[in-house]
Amino acid sequence: ISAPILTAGRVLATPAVRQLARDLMIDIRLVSGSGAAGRVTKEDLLAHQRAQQEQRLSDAERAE
Amino acid sequence: MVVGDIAQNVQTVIIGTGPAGYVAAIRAAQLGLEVVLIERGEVGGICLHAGCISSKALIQAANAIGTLAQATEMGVELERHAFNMQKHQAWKASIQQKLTRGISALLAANGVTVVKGTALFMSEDRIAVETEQGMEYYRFEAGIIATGSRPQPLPNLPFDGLHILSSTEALRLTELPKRLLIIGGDCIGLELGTAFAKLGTEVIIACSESDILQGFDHSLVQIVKKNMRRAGITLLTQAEVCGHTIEEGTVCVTLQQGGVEKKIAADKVLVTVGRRPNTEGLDLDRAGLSTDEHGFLTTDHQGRTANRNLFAIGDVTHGPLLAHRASREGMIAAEAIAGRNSAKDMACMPTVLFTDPEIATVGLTEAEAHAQGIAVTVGQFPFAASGRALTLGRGEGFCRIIAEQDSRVVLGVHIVGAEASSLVGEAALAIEMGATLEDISLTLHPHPTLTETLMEAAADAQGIAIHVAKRR
Amino acid sequence: MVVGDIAQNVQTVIIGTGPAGYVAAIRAAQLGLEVVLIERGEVGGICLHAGCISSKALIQAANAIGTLAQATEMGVELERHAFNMQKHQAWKASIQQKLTRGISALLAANGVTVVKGTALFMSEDRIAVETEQGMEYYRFEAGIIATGSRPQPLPNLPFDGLHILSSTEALRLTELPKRLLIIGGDCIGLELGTAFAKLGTEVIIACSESDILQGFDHSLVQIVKKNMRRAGITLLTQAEVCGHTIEEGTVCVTLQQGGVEKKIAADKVLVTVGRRPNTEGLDLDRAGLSTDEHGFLTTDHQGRTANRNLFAIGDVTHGPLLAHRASREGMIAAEAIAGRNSAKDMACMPTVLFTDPEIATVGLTEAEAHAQGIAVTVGQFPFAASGRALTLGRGEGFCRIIAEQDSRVVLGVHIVGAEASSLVGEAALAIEMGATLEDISLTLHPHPTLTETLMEAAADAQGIAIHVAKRR
Ligand SMILES: Cc1cc2nc3c(=O)[nH]c(=O)nc-3n(C[C@H](O)[C@H](O)[C@H](O)COP(=O)(O)OP(=O)(O)OC[C@H]3O[C@@H](n4cnc5c(N)ncnc54)[C@H](O)[C@@H]3O)c2cc1C
Ligand SMILES: Cc1cc2nc3c(=O)[nH]c(=O)nc-3n(C[C@H](O)[C@H](O)[C@H](O)COP(=O)(O)OP(=O)(O)OC[C@H]3O[C@@H](n4cnc5c(N)ncnc54)[C@H](O)[C@@H]3O)c2cc1C
Repeated sequence: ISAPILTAGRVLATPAVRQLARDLMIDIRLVSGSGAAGRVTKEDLLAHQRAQQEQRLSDAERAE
Repeated sequence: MVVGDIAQNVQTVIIGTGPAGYVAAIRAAQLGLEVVLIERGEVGGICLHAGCISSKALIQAANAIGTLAQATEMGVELERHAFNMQKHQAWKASIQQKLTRGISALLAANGVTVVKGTALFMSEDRIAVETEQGMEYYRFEAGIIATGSRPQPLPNLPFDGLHILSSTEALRLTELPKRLLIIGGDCIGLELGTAFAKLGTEVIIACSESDILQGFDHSLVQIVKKNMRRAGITLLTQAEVCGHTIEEGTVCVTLQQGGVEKKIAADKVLVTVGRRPNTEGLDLDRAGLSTDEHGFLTTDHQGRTANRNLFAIGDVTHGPLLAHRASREGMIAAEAIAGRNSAKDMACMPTVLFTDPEIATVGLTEAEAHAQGIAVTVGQFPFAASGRALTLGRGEGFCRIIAEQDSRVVLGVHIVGAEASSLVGEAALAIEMGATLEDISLTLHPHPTLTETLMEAAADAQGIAIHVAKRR
Repeated sequence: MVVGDIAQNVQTVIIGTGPAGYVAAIRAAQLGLEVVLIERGEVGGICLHAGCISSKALIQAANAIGTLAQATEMGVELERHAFNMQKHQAWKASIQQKLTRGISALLAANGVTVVKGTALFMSEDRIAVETEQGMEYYRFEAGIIATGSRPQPLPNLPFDGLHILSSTEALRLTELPKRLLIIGGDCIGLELGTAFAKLGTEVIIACSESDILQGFDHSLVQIVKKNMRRAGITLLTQAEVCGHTIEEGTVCVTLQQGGVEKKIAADKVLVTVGRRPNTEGLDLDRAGLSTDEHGFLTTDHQGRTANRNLFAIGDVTHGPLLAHRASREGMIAAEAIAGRNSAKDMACMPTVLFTDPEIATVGLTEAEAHAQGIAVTVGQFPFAASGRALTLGRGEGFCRIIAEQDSRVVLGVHIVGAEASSLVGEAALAIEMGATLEDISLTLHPHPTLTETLMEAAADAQGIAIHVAKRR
């Protein structure tokens, strides 16, 4: 009856951060959390996004 | 809306105005979609007219009578009381009317077109609606199936609306039954059974399982069973219905219990053995859809069915039959149709039972955590140690919290006690936020309130509760 | 404990067993400290014997009578009722006894030594305790002052315990007053006034301010005032006491209201114009301490006074006179003494008023946020639109949420309505966790419960509430 959607090894992040990850098209499972108990924060997502962009830039440079 | 040759073209068609459908309609309209919402019955669905709201009205009337007993203890002296079921129905109707009007007004304010009629599919993107004025046809860009569910009958105890009732009919009684036999030990049967018993009906509950409320933690159920006994309810477990006779307004049901036959006579029998999704008659095959063997539709994380433009939400889909699940799925489907990235990614889904006392549970039970191989820490606090609970005359029950052992992240909260339905909001937020035991125990909870039970339970799980003697 | 020449040496001495002192004692003992706890009255302090618990018992009895009126509407037919104050006192005493025994048992289980007597300071690290058996002396490594507060008298309306009462005496009445004049518009006066009015007393509340409940949001107060009027309470604002006479068991109080004199006769007068810290008679100067002009002690983020080994907690210190503040300061002081880095770093301190309906507020009000120069977004949801509130017969009130405009971080929640005292737990946790509006609105809240009001208010603040018509 009760519906535990919680599973072992879930990513800890607040509902708003989870939504932001989807909006930024980030797979939140790949983001390391800096918050308490390893919680992924909004800042972690933004940092991850920046890192991704830099990675893409340097990949593009290398390709040139 | 553009009127086409045969079918009117419309962006979004939604079938059903229960908490799934009307919420989806409002959300879709908020997001700028043009919405046609179809309903064959009354706006508001089962939830409003024969479910959550109507049952809670009856339960509250019964609780008011329960309060009288507590009031006596508190110094309030009372003379006789009686229950006028007709007056009750009038009161309930006034609430339902208020809420129905409210929803209709919201739908109108958001520009949703409501069509009265029964919908069925013509093709993958077309439906027909049988209205009083004849058939109407709509071609849609996206459709949502939110047709809900109805009571499941027992083959050898079919509903007759007079003696053998579904919950819908039981909630419409205009006279209190003298003797009520309830078949089924799920929450609907227990909620109604407890209410009728408090109102003065002699109630017998028979279920086929080894105990009522399968799936709930045993210790929560124990507290409720104690109050059921106090209310004079007889509970028969592992009892199977073999047959029945109806004579002179009395139903006599034969039950088989551990090889022994038992005959129970009652003026009404309420059968609550589950619900069945309303998916037949929709001609789903023409929309390219098929259901599972029980009639439920399978959907993805946004509510999308096998037909990419068709969504299904609420009681017609797999999952607990709960109004808040229905509404949330409605929002998510509407947002998905509007192109948003919403998803059913809830960490937990609270369940509340309006038994006596209330049960509210969210997240994992200890057993579920063990089954997933998670090592847990458990804390508990009894309502008997809460000053607020005692001054409410409601010292029974407890609040239990379950956290992952190492991280102390809260995994589940299970409350049985007064106002559990209001206390569970904090528990649900804690789980969604990824709160730890410390987050809860360090949060200042006001005194004297029942919210302290969760704080103390969280402290207890850390071995630092103030109002619990050391047990480690 | 080592018995010294004159004074026994002890690690920690705590004076007062209210929610500040006894909690500090248990926490200190949990952390391995040896604790002597001194109490001149009963274990449990004001909170248990003449405050939170006793007032809530009376309020609950009154609410039970309030429920009767709602029950009638719901279909429950009742004959006459009466209130037996003696029976009520017996019931209340049984609760107090249960809780007092509970606390004593917890203190014993934790190995705390309780000494009955009145403490005063001899020096910076020594106290004397006047017990029935004579004087006892203790030299302590750390001490905690938790001596609480007592009712503030009005110079021209001094307490006589018979006609002019403090809250303590009003709560001990064994007969319901026929006519009760309450001087003071703070929460204590309002809570008791509302309860007495519902129980059948004719209540007049006179306050010197322009309105009751100064500091609370005006719109919250309006809801409560409406129900006060319904309960037959007369409210006089900007009324100053000029004098009084007592004749044949009737007090006649002269009030000055806008230049006009008004005489009010009543059989009892309750004066609730604040409380005064119990710091006189402690010979604080010998401990190297002095109080402010009102008698309060100043402390740091851990509760430490100017004397590094002495802490002060609860009502004797600056801050709201609330039991949960007292208890939390008790924990923090105990932890500080045990060498921990605990601190009073709460983001918020909830306040609950057991008025009708209850008010629960936590965090900033709109006005406070503006005063701090914070741009805010506000959302609100009326209980009249909550199905659960309507089935409870409690459709009055609202839930308001205030968030920082850009970040959407929740800054304050203000609830007036049924079970507000239970709903505020979630709000407090939200603020402590730094939750945003989305975090709350995306958390699944069960239907039909009052927790939905917070979810909808959070959605409203984002302009996406389902059950609120668009107002933007
Ligand atoms: C007695 C009782 C008590 C309950 N208590 C609770 C509770 O406390 N908490 C809780 O969360 N849940 C409770 N539930 C469950 C809750 O009512 C359901 O989960 C909820 O109503 C499901 O919403 P829905 O929108 O999916 O379907 P429904 O509410 O069933 O609405 C479906 C709507 O679709 C319409 N419809 C169906 N087929 C068609 C068609 N072909 N054309 C047009 N219209 C159609 C129906 O007329 C109906 O109005 C209770 C249920 C019952 C029976
Ligand atoms: C009518 C009323 C209703 C209230 N309702 C609420 C409410 O709903 N919620 C809330 O949070 N707060 C409420 N309060 C306030 C709450 O009761 C106080 O904030 C709380 O009791 C403070 O706790 P304390 O431990 O600091 O002091 P106290 O509870 O006052 O305890 C101090 C103790 O110290 C003892 N003592 C004093 N001097 C000495 C001495 N020299 N030697 C030995 N012992 C001594 C006293 O006998 C007493 O037992 C209410 C108060 C009143 C009066």
